[in-house]
Amino acid sequence: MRYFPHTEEDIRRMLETIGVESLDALFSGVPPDCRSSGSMNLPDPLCEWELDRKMDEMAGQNAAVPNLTLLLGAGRYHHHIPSIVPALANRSEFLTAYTPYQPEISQGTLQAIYEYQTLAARLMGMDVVTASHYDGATALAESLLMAVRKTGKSTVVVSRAIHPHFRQVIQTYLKPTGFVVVEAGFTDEGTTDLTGIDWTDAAALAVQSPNFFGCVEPLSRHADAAHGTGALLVASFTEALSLGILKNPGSQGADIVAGEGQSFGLPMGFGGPGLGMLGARQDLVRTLPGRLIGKTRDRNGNPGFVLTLATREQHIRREKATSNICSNNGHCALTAAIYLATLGAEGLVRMARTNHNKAAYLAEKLQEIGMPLVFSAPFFNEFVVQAPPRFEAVRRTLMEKGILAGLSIQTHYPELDNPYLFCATETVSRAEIDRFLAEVKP
Amino acid sequence: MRYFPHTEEDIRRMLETIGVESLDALFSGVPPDCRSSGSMNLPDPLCEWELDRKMDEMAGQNAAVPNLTLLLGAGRYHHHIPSIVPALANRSEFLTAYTPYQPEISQGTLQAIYEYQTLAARLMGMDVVTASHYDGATALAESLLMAVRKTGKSTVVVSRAIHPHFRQVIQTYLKPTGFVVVEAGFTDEGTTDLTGIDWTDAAALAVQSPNFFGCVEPLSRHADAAHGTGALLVASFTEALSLGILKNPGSQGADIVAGEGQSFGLPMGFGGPGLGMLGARQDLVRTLPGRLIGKTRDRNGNPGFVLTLATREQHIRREKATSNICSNNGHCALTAAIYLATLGAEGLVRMARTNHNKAAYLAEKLQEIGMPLVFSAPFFNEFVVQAPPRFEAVRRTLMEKGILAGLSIQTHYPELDNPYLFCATETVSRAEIDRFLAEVKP
Amino acid sequence: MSIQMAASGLSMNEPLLWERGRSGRCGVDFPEDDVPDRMLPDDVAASTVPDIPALSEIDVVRHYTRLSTWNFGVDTGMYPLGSCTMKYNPKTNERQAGLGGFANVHPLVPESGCQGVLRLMYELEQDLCEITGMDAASLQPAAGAHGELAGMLILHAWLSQRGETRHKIIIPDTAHGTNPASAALCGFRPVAVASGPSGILQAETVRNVMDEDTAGIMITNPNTLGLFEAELPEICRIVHEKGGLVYADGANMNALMGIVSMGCIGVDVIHLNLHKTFSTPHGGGGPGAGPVLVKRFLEPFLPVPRVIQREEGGFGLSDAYPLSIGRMVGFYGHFLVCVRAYSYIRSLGAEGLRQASRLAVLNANYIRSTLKDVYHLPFDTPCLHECVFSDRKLLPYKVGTIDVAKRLMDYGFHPPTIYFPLVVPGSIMIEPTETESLEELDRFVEAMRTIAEEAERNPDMVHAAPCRTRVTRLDEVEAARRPCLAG
Amino acid sequence: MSIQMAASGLSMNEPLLWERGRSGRCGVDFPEDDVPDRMLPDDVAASTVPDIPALSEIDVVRHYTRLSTWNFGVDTGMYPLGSCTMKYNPKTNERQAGLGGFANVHPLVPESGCQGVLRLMYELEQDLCEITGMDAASLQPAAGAHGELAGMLILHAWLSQRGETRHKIIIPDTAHGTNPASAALCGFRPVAVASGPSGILQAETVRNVMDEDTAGIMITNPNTLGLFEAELPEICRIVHEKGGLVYADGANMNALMGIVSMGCIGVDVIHLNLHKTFSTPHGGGGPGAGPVLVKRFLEPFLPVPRVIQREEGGFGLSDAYPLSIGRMVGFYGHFLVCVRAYSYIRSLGAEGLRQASRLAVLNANYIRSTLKDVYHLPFDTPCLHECVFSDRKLLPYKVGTIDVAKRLMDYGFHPPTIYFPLVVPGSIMIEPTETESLEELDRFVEAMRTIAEEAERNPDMVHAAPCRTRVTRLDEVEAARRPCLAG
Ligand SMILES: Cc1ncc(COP(=O)(O)O)c(C=O)c1O
Ligand SMILES: Cc1ncc(COP(=O)(O)O)c(C=O)c1O
Repeated sequence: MRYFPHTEEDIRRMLETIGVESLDALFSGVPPDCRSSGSMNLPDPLCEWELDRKMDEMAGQNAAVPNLTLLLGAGRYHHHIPSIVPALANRSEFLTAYTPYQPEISQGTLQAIYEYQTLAARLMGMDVVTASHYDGATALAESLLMAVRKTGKSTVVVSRAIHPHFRQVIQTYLKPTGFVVVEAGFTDEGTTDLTGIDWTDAAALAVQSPNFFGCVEPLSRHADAAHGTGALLVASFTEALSLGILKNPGSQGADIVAGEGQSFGLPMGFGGPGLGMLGARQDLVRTLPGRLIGKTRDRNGNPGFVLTLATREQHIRREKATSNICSNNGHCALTAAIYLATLGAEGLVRMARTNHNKAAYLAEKLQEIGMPLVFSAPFFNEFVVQAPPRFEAVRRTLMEKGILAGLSIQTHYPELDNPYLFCATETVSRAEIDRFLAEVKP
Repeated sequence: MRYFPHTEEDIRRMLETIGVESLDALFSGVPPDCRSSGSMNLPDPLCEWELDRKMDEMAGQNAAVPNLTLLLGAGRYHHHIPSIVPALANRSEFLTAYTPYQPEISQGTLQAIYEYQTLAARLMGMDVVTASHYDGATALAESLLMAVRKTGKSTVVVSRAIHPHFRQVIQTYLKPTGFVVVEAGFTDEGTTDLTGIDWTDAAALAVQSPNFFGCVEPLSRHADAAHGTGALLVASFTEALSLGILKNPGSQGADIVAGEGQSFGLPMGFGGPGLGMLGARQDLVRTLPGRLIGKTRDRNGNPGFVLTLATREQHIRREKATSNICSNNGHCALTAAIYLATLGAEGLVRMARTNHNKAAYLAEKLQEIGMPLVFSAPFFNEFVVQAPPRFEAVRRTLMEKGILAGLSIQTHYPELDNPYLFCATETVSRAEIDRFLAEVKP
Repeated sequence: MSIQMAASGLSMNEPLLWERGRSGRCGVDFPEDDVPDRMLPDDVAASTVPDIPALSEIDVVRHYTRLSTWNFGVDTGMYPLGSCTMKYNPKTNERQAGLGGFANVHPLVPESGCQGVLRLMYELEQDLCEITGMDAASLQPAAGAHGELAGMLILHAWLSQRGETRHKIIIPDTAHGTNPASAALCGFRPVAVASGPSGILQAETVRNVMDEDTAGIMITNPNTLGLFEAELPEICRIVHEKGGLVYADGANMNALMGIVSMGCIGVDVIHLNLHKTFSTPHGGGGPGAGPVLVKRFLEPFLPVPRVIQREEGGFGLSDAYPLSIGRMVGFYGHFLVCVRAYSYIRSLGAEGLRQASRLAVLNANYIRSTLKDVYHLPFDTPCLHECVFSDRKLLPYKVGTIDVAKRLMDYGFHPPTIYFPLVVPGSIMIEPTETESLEELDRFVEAMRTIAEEAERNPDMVHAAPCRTRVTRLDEVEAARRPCLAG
Repeated sequence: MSIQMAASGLSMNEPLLWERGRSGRCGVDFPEDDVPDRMLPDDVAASTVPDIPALSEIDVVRHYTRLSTWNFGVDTGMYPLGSCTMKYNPKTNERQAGLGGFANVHPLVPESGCQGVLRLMYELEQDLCEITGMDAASLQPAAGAHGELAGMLILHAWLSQRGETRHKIIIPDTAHGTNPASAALCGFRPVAVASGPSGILQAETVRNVMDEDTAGIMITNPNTLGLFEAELPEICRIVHEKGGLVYADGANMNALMGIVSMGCIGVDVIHLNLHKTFSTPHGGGGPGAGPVLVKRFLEPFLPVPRVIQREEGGFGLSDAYPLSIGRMVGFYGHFLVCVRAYSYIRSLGAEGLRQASRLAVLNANYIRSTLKDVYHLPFDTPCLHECVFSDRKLLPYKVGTIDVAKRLMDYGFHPPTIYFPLVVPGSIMIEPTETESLEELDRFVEAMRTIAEEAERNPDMVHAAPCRTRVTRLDEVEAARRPCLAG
């Protein structure tokens, strides 16, 4: 096996040095009744070219962009990934390193993630952003636990306009410890409706903006409402690119921001890995879950970076830690930083604006052919339309023509009438949109 | 444009420093009558995702492995390229460096090419191998010029069993200076026939082994014949992998070896770039064309490597240089070295043997269905069969089924009867061969 | 001393990203607009441009290329970080994960459009079951700790379904910090138990604390001392008898593939770290993947959606598991990490995986044998995948574990894990993995022996280490005292 | 002095490949044989195994990863190697060249199976014609020197076809060494002519030597002093009048894209260096590509096979050019290099290419302007893509060009081209290219100025340079005296 450097002779010499007879004898600490009897039942090993062929074949069984025209987002977005992004992120010094426990030989990762923390903090309008979390959903769930810890209260108000999967993850995290999740509905405009909410013991209000319907939430108003009751405002997002042109959540009063950064240079990858972006105001730093990188100096006074504030973490505090998280999605954070550096301020704005324009075009044209917008609030690159009954059948046939357009969100929102969530990004051309429209035009 | 770092402000400041008014004013040294009038007529620029799409489309218009089952060689061979080979060769420190003129910051390239020279010399049985040449054909042509220079004679004897393209390149190189090319035919066994050759003023005999028919040449005998007349034996090859199991050319008396190294980890790439491997006996070193890397020491006595024996080269000797070559195919040599290091002795032998076995199987089976071998000499992974008249029609239909099998060599060898050159490498499975056979079985 | 120090070479300087930026630059080009410009209303649109530095493409390339050279990875050299299984990360795995047909698949594509993806997930689950001796798996957990959390949630849900509430969980003192933290997230109070004199947990100890208010035990096997928990079968019986469950932290599975079937010896739930045992790159801090595996009776509690084989053929995703703990992540886990692990398992096969474990154990024991005369070995028994020394013999010279670690850098090695496990003061936890060659081990041993000598003869030199790196020791205290977490 | 030296950092040692090898290792795995084993006869089969070192996969990975870190590339930092146009090599080009549909195409696939390839080649030829103002092109030449050879062969063939034999060719003294060497390969005897006092060739000089035994002139434009050959139109007239042809070495085309049409000013044949002007990576010594382009009347002489557009649509390859100089390479040239150049041209378009040239010239003049007070500038006129200084002002301190070059490394820069062109003693030839930013240029200028000061104040320090690199100056004399060319 090409990954093993041991020659027969090496093994013999090593066993001799150790003073055992055979490889099997190394396992003398394993009682006989714990040993496996037979050998594992796994497919025969493949040499590299057989493996390539097998994987090509399996990969070929999936509908993937660019062969697919994608007018669908809902938590994963198809954005162009500049070729330099993976080329740099995959430099083996970055890719094959562990968490930077030894700063003297990890300054590459450390500076890069410190830069990520900084860029992310600026975009989200936060003081501090962690070195990453698993994904937007788990970041959001953990940020609610943070709010609970910080406020000492035990209820969280969660908008129904948050991505349904995110809400499910919140349930998973909060259920066993008995924290209560109160759901808030949404208005005709498509944003979170706080009327009639019972704020008793509310630690936080969680909203997403742009929300699952694509609508931009009035965060300032939500902040006022939450703060008025002593709750924190936790703002989430699934489409990080929107941070390029929307008012940032921090500037509108969010206390914690927890969202998904996949749009920043990560492939959709059937949903993972993504990037959990988690930031907070300065006074919440010591309740943040996960790793933080800080600036310091070496013995010669040269600047350098280290993992810091470890006393929040599990390896020091064990069950009293702010979270159990250990490995995070650091490489995804590195990737996001490279992506942001590549776009720069101007590129980010232009990219965001292009996304908005494409989506606006699609929305206008759908409206023209009888699929009206369901909500009236401004949207970024996603929106919900009410489709005619026959649309589902057409949509299915489109898959064969290489178009995946819209997602029915009926099951999640039974009160809406045949609602479909659409998305358009910079990668889809007007010609492609028009081709799709021609297919669905009645 | 993302490749230009100049802001408007930068340009202004720089022009000011230089003391000119505008960018156009920088071209004051270009007389007005030399300036282009209009702008160039080129397609509009594409952003990266448009470019990706365009290139995907153009790439998609070609029949490429692994979608194609390839039973064809004739100078380019489909071998598996281990994933580590491009991953390492494309490390940007290797890829974006120039020729290592400044050894103190080029030791990576220098040691790697020194190692290539060493491995190649061992494989070819030569004392010295150059840092690379453009490809096998040009290496062969230049080695004949070497022989002419060394011997002071002006005729070269060239086997007709050498790849026709290689012979054409020899013509191109030798024609203008009036050197005479005498062609030698081939025997029924399929190897070079030296009977009746006029050796007057012969500087060299050039043969290829395995030759264009796939047959292994009796190099020792050819060496005796050449040396007997004072000519040098120049041995060529197009399938470098054969060096893994065949007696090496040096051990059989070759004075110069000049062949193609594409099989060592380079993609077929529609024929280029490849790797010209060019080696010689020690006494011919100073007549070698192209770059050589040698071992030396630094001021602290540490070992290191430098470009050496530059006095043979054009930048020192100008018109008296041993060649005009400057940039060579260094990155291809690096790639070949990585490939060889990956295989190692045992892997190389196994790889070569697997190739031979696949080809032998194909040959046996073709024979069974009425396509006899044309030649009787041993072959490596290529061979010529006589096909029935209807084969060409079948072969065409096979292309649609994703099989490219055999090459008609009739035009190059009108004296043969419907001859087809076949090849099989390690990447083709028995099942694929059988599928092909089933298609062509009468 | 034959060991040579690493050399020092040119190391490029590189400022912070925003010190490089210059307004007017951009590393991406845009096509001409093909749709009309539509402004967002002022009340939602930002009035200023975000403060992101502007660079040209080459600036970005140089910035990150230079930063990368300040790092040390497995590709750079031996990385014997204990408990982290820093084995070679095969390049072929990267090729497979980079295939467009995997990387560019939307997670909400209809089932017909992701059969290859689902098949891979399904087969990987099966493979992992086979390797651990468990019955069912979920690939959702995003890392080891997340797998632990999934496991704890499963314990919790199983108890709830039985109408039980238990408040405690037994966790040995050798456990990784994530274990108590994960348990705490589910409201379990960890009961720390001490391992016995030979470094393993004694059944007796468990018997003494296991009761009806205890949900079960979380036990790492092999444990973080690199030792097999030989009394685990008995421990399982004890825990089961009291109505508890046994959770195994399988992060150290690299010692036992094909050797021990965790399922057969009584484990009910286990998680694996694909980024350790199954060779996926750690990426300087993740993403990893921490699949959770269970015995049949716990299958209903696994996270949803689950990958299922449809009766009519093909694969699907199903939410129809009412007892499920729910969803652990936004979609289905770190699929692209799973592709790499699948690629690894398919490349090795059963015999290859078993051999990986045997050689990993061989390497660890070789280091144990060749260093134990100069470094204190708290538990002098054959180890499995790693061996744990301490700095006790160096303390007379005022040289500690941290100094040894830093000095190793000068010899071109990544340091081992230090000061963990906590049960060994000044621990030096060395996990070479199977992909290190004998020569590399010998060089490492030589470096360690040299450092021990240096500690005696020239402790100041060791205190001053590292001297070859571009920065010297960094002030971590200051960093924590006055945190500067953003520029 | 504000300029900071580069740092020194950890640089891993790495032995020669064969010192790493150990019989029994192998970096590749094989499938089970699915066909019978067939031995080759003893008289052709080697009786021993080739002497190639055996390594496991990780050994190979570490060997080359470490070696790579001893190198300096454009991605590492500024690489102002004159005459080499070391501009940024876009990563997107690598993506395109790596596409299976290009990389894995056999060169003898039937035309129907390579339409994308042929279209790319055809369009690239057209683009290059447009950029140079020529009429027809061949992508076959494998590098710049090979393009020159193709050009010389075309001159030779054209003369032959007219029944002429001419023995001489005019080559200015500023020419790159490849020019006389290429001419010599075709049997032409170079007649060296001196450039005039302002660094360009005077028409008068050509008039004096051009005769009926002279095939023409080989002239580099802009020349290697970075100057436009302003008298070229007149020179062309003179050469043409005497029945000769004008060959332009277009390796420096990066100065003139969209600015000067070489065809319009009288050039008959030109070659381009795709690995310079068109951003393809140099790879530490190639592969490059040196397409040759000609005026219509010389088209019949271009190398075969040629890419043609078929009347019935689609593209093909044709050998039907009886006057052709023949084949230059085994197949059709460095196709995968052509893919990169095509990708570059399509990314920039006409305006982008023109801007590249303008900015390249801007950068060179900026360096010229900011250094000329401290370094001797032999030709103090505005330059094009590069500027040439000399060490004259440093000689009083016994500091020469070589010392400046080596000292630049300590400041983190690749040195410029040195001691070329030959017409300037101790020349320092600086070609920044358009992809260097103002800040980078400023740092470079600062480093150069600092070195000039150091030369005066502390020449020993400059003589001792480089001090940051892992090796110091290497003994090239010894290397040549006792060549050790294989291990
Ligand atoms: C024994 C053990 N368990 C759990 C973990 C946590 O794994 P992760 O970092 O993937 O969350 C680790 C990681 O260091 C570990 O060593
Ligand atoms: C002016 C000039 N002409 C020709 C060449 C030769 O090009 P190549 O190295 O590609 O053969 C060079 C390369 O340095 C050059 O600078």
